[in-house]
Amino acid sequence: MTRFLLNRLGQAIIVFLMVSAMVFGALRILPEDPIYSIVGEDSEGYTPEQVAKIKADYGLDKPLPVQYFDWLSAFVVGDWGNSFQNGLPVTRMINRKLPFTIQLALGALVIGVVFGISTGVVAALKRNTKWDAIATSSAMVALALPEFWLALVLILVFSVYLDLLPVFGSALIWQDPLFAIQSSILPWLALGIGGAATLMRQSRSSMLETMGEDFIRTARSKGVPERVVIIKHALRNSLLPVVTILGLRIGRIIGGAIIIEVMFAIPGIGQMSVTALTKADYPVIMAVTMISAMAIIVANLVTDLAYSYIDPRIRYA
Amino acid sequence: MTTEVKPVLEIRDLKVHFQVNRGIVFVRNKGSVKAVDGVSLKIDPRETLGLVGESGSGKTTVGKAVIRLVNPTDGEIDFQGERVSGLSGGALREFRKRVGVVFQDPFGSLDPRMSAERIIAEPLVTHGLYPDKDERRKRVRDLLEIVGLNANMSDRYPHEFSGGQRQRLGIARAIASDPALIILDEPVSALDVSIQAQVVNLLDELQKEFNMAYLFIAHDLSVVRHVSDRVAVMYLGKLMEVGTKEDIYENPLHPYTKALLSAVPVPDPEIESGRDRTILYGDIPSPTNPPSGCVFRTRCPLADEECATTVPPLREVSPGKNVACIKV
Amino acid sequence: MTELSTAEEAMTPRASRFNMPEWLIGLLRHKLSVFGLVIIFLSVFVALSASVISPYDPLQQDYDNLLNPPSFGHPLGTDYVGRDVTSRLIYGTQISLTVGLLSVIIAALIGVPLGVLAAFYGGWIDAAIMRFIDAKMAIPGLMLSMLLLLTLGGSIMTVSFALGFGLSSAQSRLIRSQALSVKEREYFQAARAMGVSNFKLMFIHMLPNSIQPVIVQASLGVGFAILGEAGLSFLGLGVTPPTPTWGNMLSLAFDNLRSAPHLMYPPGIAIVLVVISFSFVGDGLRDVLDPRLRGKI
Amino acid sequence: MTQTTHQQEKLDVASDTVLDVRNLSTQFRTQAGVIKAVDNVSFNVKEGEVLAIVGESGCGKSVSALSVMRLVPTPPGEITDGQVLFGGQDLLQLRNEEMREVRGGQIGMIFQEPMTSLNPVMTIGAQIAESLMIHKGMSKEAALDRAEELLISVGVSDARLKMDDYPHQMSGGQRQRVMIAIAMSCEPKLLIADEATTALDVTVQAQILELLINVTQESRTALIIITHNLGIVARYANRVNVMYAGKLRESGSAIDVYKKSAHPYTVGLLGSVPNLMASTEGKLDSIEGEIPDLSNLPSGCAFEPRCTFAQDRCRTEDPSLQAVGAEHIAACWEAEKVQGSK
Repeated sequence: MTRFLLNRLGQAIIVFLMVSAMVFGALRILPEDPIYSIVGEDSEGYTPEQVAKIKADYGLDKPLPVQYFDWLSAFVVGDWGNSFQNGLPVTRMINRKLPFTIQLALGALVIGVVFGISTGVVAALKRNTKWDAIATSSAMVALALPEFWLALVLILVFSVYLDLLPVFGSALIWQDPLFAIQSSILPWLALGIGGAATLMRQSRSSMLETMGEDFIRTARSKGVPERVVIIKHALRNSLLPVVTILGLRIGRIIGGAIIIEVMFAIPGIGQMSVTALTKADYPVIMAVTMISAMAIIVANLVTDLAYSYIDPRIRYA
Repeated sequence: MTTEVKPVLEIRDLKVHFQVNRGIVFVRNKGSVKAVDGVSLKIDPRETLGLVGESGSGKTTVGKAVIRLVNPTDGEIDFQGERVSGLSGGALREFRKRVGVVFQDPFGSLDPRMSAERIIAEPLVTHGLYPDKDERRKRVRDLLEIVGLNANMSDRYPHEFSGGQRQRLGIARAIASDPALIILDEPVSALDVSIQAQVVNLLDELQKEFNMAYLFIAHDLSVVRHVSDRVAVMYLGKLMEVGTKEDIYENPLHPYTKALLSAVPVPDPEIESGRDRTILYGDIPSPTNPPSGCVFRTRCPLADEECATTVPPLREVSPGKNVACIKV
Repeated sequence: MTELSTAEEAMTPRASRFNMPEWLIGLLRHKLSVFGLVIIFLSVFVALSASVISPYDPLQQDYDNLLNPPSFGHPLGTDYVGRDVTSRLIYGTQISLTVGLLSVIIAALIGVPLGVLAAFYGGWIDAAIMRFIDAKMAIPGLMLSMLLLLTLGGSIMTVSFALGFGLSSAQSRLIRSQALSVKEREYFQAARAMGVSNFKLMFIHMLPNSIQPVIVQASLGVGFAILGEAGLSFLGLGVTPPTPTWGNMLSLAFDNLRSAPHLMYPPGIAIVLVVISFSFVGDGLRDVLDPRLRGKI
Repeated sequence: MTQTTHQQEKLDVASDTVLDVRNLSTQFRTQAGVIKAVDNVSFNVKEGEVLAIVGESGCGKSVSALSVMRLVPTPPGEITDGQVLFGGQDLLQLRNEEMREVRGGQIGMIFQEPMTSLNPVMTIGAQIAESLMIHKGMSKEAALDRAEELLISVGVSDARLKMDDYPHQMSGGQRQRVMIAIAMSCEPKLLIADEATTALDVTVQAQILELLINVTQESRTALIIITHNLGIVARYANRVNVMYAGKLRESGSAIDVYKKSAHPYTVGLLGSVPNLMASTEGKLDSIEGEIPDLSNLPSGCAFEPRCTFAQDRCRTEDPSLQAVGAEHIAACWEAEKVQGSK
């Protein structure tokens, strides 16, 4: 088990290094010169010597591998640099903004898991009934909905027409619980429904598949009541592919969060990344990408662990 | 009759060990599976050698190593007097032309996306035989008739054939390039009893007609007795006993051979009621961790301390009859 | 072999060989797929004949008619600079469909060879390809596309490449796992034992037998790409305005949500309709191509 | 109402008859049409008896067993006719809850695939104990204790350790022992072994069969062995049912069926198996042709296209079962000729 963990950790580190090198390289071929975000739009007043000096100050004149190595060695010790735009330490910006994104992502994840798995299992058990039809077709529609259009519809209905929920403004749940929940419901729904639909479809089909397995027939041949067959024998076995999908969802949620944060004016790192990208603010872009990558890598690790918890065949392999 | 006939296939001290590695970053060698561990066999022209054994015996791996679907760890393989172990590229392809293979699973051994014609023509195309399209088509139709199928079925796809017919297709493909040897890996064990007999009969006819040698790998001892001239018994990667089929079936010497034969029930209630059954205890040990000394000793009724330390060599007890046991 | 398996086998129609008409008939029997196909053909028609059927020039501004609600002259209303929404929607179809199809083709061109190579050779080639894909997947799709677009600039081609590059990971993984199982099949071993060359092994035996789920995935991928393009346009990173796309139309609708809520419906509904059509066709294809799932969905 | 008729029927059943299947028909609705997987089949088993049902794939042997247990997947399967009399009641008339009492409680069943027939995420101990808790109302502790005894009784070494193992940690033979422990845990009156040893190696197969016979003989549990292996039938069965294309074709004592075979299919089947005990040369007496497609059976006798004894009549009229000896029946117009030819 320890060895398994070490191995996965080793893989995770390799993936992390590859991601950082890829993004770092990509950023350096951006047509947008970072000098503009350092000196502001108006660079006319600078002589070429001054520009070169500024570039040197930021280490932008060194060869690319050296720059990368400098960045990496600073990054691992927690020095993530200062934003080109406002000179603030990136870590401080992240500290302030990350909690909003986590709150958004977790809420969406919970909605996805709770709605998705429960409706999926019920649809499988009530296969070919109207409940199954309703659940399956709503999942199909939900999968075709762009998050931002769903958000638009939700805003229109709940905020503009019904005036029940606020559109803008947000708070953290431990600071202002009531307002935090009020202002988060719509973003959570907008971001969570896609996941719910995916998980619904996966858990339905995997439940159906499990119910056709030999060991389910064995359980029935033992006289196990159908309810117990489902809960004790089928559910856990059919969770395996669902867990995989769940791990993959994290990436989608983080991606979706970017748009949702922009729309609902949530001051999270998604919104920050859009500004940083348009301004070629390297340190911020690197930090945001690395945080997302780490979140995804950790999610995959957790998925693997969950897998081995659920399935003894992996645990003892 | 053993006066200097050059054997079709001669295997000397063949070893196939699979490394079991764990991990991608921190690679740890978990030891090796000795799937085949020092097997020597020879097959004469027009002869059928039956290779029997249970799961984990390595019998299938021997066949795969000959045709190089797996790479031997050690040992030599000669085909018609030429060294073929270690061949690669064009020379390997030339050797593969002269050896046919028939696999167990009639559902899995034919590419579902290819018509019968393309399946049978593939070895011809691969080896540049019958380059003329019409001649090739004629050859395919001939082959279909030879294996007892209707030549008009050539544009059908595998799923349109029954299990027995699919196995006939597999045989047609194997004999397409006029091989001197066919490796038959459990060719009938996935078939229904009544179809098995048809395929066994077909194989018998083809061997006589085309003068091929067979390496017949199977676990069904009754079928092996029927088709084989000589029989080799494997257990956990090693040969236990080799001899003519009369040697093996009428006068088995190795305790494993005896137990194996007595474990097979015969379809005759009168004989069965009078047969004594030697039931072996325990499971077949894992090939990752085979017993020391004689690999069979953990289940052997004759085993003692000596068996745990001595690896019994395969020794000739009478001409052509070899046994690997220190107790007989 | 138990007889149940024979019974199951008998349940799948003892249909003739796999060729065009048969799977097409199967697909047509699938009502939702037919619906999807109809919508897709319709939108292809709209896209191709955009210049003929659209009532106005999609870029023509009309400052007398700003943010008009639907009317006889402008069936879907006008936007904040008075452009005709109907015409913009029609022209937007071109962009969405082109980007959707192009992305999937690019995804397949990148993803399929990588997956086949990884599965066929295994070992360090497999490990290297898989870690590369892991790394790609560790960057959220939208962020990856944003990065690529900032590097490459926004045109139909670059947007398609950015989206296709993201989608290719799933294609590689899918075809790799399929190809790995083909590698274990006896017909593959038989071909190897015959001396068939590596190239033929990969492209005559491995690829055709692994491609089915990729085709299904691709038809769903068109939908994903259309959604992705809309998302990028929404953020102002897609195909550069003023070229109308469904995404940037939605972006404008968002800006005018309170004053002109009617603007959000046409592009939104168009996206949902086309995306769902592709997913219906994908599901239909899955049912037709994979008899194992027949009757289950 | 129905209860009383069942009571009367019970009188017709000999006192030591455990299971009496009458005119059972099971069909599958498929896209290719209706498949009569089991067509009007009757048979019975007595206490302590070993009945073998033999046949090739598609003959209906497994479906008849699943029908007895009412485990035929529905849809597409459906039991359309017949009675399954067991312990004085018709199992086909029972409510689902009542049927659950019978399954595992009074009839145990073992399946072919030891790899997939056990739940991969439950420990061996828990899977054995489950039956005991359901049918015997045992507490978890008591059930686990009993499970361990059962494991010992089916010859699993280190039973205590194995209790906490998962199925994938065991060999195929051990798994099949666990299946036997589960099936026998509630002292059933009948045990059905559906190709229970087909997937096992020869030497392990022999162990498992001996174990099956020993545990059932000890408690005089009736045993139905479903197999395609004619050797197993010859070694263990008292009586044999031969099935072909959904129907019972011959039934009788093992000696009668093997030595005085009255159905050409039985003759052909026996001729297809090479003899382990004697050197044979040349051709096997195989049955020509293919096993028929159940959705498209020929009219008349289903075996007619492959039969060497076939007459014109066989093409149109399907023979019913008739006596060809004491306690020996066969469905063939030419039964006498067939028996005489041996």
